[in-house]
Amino acid sequence: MANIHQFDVVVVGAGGAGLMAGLYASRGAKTAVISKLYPTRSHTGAAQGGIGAALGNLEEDKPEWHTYDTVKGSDYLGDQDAIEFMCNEAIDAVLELEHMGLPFDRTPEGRISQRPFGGHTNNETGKPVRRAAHAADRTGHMILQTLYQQCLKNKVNFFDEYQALELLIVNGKAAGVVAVELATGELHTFHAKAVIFATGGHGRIFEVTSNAYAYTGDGAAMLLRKGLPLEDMEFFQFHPTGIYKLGILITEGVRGEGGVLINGKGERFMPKYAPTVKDLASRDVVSRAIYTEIREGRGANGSNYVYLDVRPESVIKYAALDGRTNPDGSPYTITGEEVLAKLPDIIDFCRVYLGVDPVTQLMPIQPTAHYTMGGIPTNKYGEVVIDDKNTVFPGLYAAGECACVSVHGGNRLGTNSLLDLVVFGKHSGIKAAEYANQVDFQELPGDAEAGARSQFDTLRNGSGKENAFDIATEMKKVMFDLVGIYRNEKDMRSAVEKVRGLQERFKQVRVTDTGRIFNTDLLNTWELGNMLEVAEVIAHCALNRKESRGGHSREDYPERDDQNWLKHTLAWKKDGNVSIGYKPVVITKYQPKKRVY
Amino acid sequence: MEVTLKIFRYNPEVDKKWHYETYSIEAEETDRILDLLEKVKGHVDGTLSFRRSCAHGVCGSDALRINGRNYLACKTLVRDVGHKITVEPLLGLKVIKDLIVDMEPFFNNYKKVLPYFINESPLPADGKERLQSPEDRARFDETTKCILCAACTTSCPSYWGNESYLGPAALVTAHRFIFDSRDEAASQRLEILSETNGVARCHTIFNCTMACPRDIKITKAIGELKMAMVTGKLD
Amino acid sequence: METAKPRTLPLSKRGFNFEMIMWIFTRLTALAMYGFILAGLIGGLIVSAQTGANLADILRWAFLPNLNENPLGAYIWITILVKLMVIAFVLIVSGHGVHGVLEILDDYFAGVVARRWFRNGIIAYALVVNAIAIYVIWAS
Amino acid sequence: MGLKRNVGLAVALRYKGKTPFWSYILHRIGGSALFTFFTIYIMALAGVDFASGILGNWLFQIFSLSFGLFHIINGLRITILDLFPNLIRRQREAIWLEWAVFLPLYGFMLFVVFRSAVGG
Ligand SMILES: Cc1cc2nc3c(=O)[nH]c(=O)nc-3n(C[C@H](O)[C@H](O)[C@H](O)COP(=O)(O)OP(=O)(O)OC[C@H]3O[C@@H](n4cnc5c(N)ncnc54)[C@H](O)[C@@H]3O)c2cc1C
Ligand code: HEM
Ligand code: SF4
Ligand code: F3S
Ligand code: FES
Repeated sequence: MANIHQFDVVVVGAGGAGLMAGLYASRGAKTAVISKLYPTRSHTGAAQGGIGAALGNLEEDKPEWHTYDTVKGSDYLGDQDAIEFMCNEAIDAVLELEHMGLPFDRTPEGRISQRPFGGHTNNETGKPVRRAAHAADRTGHMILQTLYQQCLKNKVNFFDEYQALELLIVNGKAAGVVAVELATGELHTFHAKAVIFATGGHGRIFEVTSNAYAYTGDGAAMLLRKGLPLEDMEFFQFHPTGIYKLGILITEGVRGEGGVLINGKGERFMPKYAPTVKDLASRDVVSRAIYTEIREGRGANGSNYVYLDVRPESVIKYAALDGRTNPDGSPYTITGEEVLAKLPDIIDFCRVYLGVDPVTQLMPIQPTAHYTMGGIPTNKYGEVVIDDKNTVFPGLYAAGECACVSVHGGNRLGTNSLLDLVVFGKHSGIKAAEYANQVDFQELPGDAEAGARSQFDTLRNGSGKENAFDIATEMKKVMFDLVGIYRNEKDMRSAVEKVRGLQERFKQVRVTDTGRIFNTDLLNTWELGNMLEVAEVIAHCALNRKESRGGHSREDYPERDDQNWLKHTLAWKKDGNVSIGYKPVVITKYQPKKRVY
Repeated sequence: MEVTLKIFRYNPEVDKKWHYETYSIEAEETDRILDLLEKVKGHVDGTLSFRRSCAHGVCGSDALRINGRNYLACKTLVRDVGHKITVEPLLGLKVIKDLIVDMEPFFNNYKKVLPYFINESPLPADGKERLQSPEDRARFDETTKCILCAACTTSCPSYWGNESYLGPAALVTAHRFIFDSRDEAASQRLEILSETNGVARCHTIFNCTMACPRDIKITKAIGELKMAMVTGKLD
Repeated sequence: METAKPRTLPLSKRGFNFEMIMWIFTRLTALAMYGFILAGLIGGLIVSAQTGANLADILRWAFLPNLNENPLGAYIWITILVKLMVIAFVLIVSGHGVHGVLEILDDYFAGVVARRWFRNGIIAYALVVNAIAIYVIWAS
Repeated sequence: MGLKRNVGLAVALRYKGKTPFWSYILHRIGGSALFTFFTIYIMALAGVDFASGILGNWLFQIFSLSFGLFHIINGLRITILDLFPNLIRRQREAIWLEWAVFLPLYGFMLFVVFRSAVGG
């Protein structure tokens, strides 16, 4: 076929991680970035609250504190060497973004402004620290735009609206990817020496989610199909504050600015669960607290939601109770206009989707599926590693939400994902270019596109007895209800079974659109296949881990069990079954201890 | 409750001309138009094609003409537009299939205004951030909100009349950089904008401002650009 | 921190080309025409005070002065002044209007060649019309 | 590739932007009308009979003067908003004000033209 492109490095995905990788790789090697969405439509653009770095612009802060908070936040499952690496790089990473023109909010001195975020503390006092560098409540949008703009400036080659379908492996080395050009339906082979995956997460497998339609786990599934493992897939983050029913995210920044959670009885309940940092405890803790309130009958209107309150009078009242002060020591206050100025998008979401004005009314919220902690195992240079000895798979890299370095362990702290993208995106780009300059192209097989074509053919030739939309709806419900915030043996067994059943039914699906041009029917169905595969792995790994840690909390094993489970899960798909292995956690300075906020 | 959804359909591989298809579906007042499109695609006709991703108005994928005016389908609820809903692709760009239009001309115009931060001066000696006062930062805050959805450009009669006009979205991006006190290429950008296809083609029609789902006061931003060219003042 | 110094670009660096000159010219001539209309009205009022004309006539003189029927033709300096004013008015109106037409054409025709010809044509037209107008007005 | 659809005036006018799009169209027509009027007027001055004929036609007068009047008033709004972009946030009020000025003047103008057309 004619559509063969040759590049030293191919980056799949153009979100924060992909663009950063593309930018750095293209400085050293001929690079292409392919993305199924226009780059500016990647999900990084949805990130609201901020990017974490111990700049110390408003109060004392140090990378060591950031490291410790992240380790603690991860419930000691994060690899401490990687975490330390990331937190040390954080300061330069944020400054680099500023130098690229990112319009951060400013302090009166003209420096980058920072706000408190869940789980980020001053290690000496235990009080929340201002660490999240932000640009209003659209920090991710600004990062995405800025990186895309810098890529344009540096003339990075983009293939927009090309969806990768299959990773090519030749002689045990990555050799490129096959992608479909959405506008024509034609397959293209990208022949490369190094491939970087930056395809984002898979939060769309859950019913209530803050994630984009595009979050279907393509990257993870593509690797799984090639017999490569995924790491820590049982760890999925539920964000405490999603808009009721819709799941649209209300950033933690709202609580950072002083917002509090209120149950159906009008009581503030977080002090019960996290006496020191209260509403700014880490996300798993707050999500569970909300669920506990709901279960014990204190949901709003007897239903399954609670309220988030950022009305200025409440903020001032509770800030006074908490003894919160401004940097100069005066009591913390806020006005309606300030709320509007600091959280414009949040206010807009509430007005549009709920008809509620947060400056004068309460926001109904419920935990929402949010972030994929697990993913493609990599080391801190973004190189994909495939076993318990961290053996590197030559030529293959991953960064961003699809990767598991692992810096987030059992639970990611807010603001650490954007940081992860920038730091590991950069290093994977550098490494990939370095590698590509040392090796030769692998020879491609005669028909490189055969695999991708046959995947499509299967979807086109099903019996048509089943409807993909129904299968998707059911999967989302099963995953949210049975493998959600609270988990137990019985539910998860039934989830594994049900997902298997859905996979069987999926074989009966037939795509109705037979055309080539923009066949979104075909691609959405293909994505559903990915989601089912990822969902199965998640359910399996979750069932397998018999303890509670971070985002994974089991009613039947409510305690963390460092004796048996202080280890990463690796999961392979072999002959249609999920097989599980383990990998030790890297512990350097911080010995596991009980996690209290 | 039932709504009638009239959707513009065009399949390039079969049709010579476009047509409309009408569907009646169950919906709630608080459903997004995007939800309705998903329902039609999921249950009635899988071939219906449209773009979407974030589903809450921040990615800019699904700008469409709904009841005769540009909106984001995911940020428009049934209660905003009533029970008889017509959905059509954006005007002024070629239709590739159904509701999907060719975005290339739009992004090409965007790329013409040097849409990236330019400052070749040495960094501050301490290696830290370039300082910027909160006031200087606020000066261009509004135009940083753009998500490149194209709702503005495809509602602009001047753009309909002539697609070589850069269009409001590109001008918004130019504004974002020209009024950033840290950027150094304002003059190059103004020269680009002052050409015949630049701001001169804007006749203050306001369609763009009304269409912008991010509430950017686009006409005002363009007005500021014009005055900057005349007076040279950038603050 | 101190807010950064006001940033002002020199004339050569702000993209102040034909297009933008004509843009501001259009606005300024618009204001100038208002000035002339006011001047015309006031002039008309003065005339009416001397000739006892009615409102309709005032407006006619103000907007469609017929120089041959100038009721104050006796004062030569007034005739010259009125002529000069009318010439200035005509020049401004033709500048404004002629460029306006070019603007409309530019809106719908984007070809480089087409635009060049329109521009040339419009300039030629303006020269001819203005020449005729000045001659007629002066000679009348 | 793709289907090209030209956006003609009919489609454009059906765009429900809730904006002063009509003002823009009327302004265009008004500008063109004034331009035509101006051209013919100069020709008439130069003694072209046929031009004076058109100029004397009251239908032509009504046409060009009514659109012209709109152009003049709308032009003032545009000029002010253009020179002070900060005022653009008041643009809705500007439109109301504009019509409030235009309609009485327009009525008065019709009165004058009719009177001179009928009564000489
Ligand atoms: C609502 C919300 C708020 C958040 N707020 C914060 C915050 O305040 N702070 C923080 O640190 N983190 C936050 N996060 C998390 C963070 O934004 C994401 O984890 C991060 O942006 C992921 O970036 P990425 O580059 O890995 O993926 P993305 O930006 O999603 O990019 C994925 C890219 O891969 C492409 N792609 C996917 N599949 C394919 C395929 N098959 N072929 C080709 N291309 C493909 C897509 O087109 C896209 O370009 C938030 C997340 C959400 C959802
Ligand atoms: C006081 C009187 C007038 C005022 C205030 C005025 C104002 C304006 C303004 C502000 C514009 C710019 C519109 C834009 O760019 O969107 C304009 C355009 C125009 N004017 Fe005038 N004008 C006046 C008189 C005239 C006269 C007498 C003529 C005819 C000779 C004329 C012909 C035009 C034309 C043809 C255009 C271009 C139309 C367009 O771009 O839509 N104007 N006018
Ligand atoms: S300015 Fe507004 S309407 Fe235009 S592209 Fe940007 S967000 Fe969309
Ligand atoms: S609609 Fe078009 S003409 Fe100008 S004000 Fe907006 S760009
Ligand atoms: S789907 Fe992202 S803006 Fe509508």
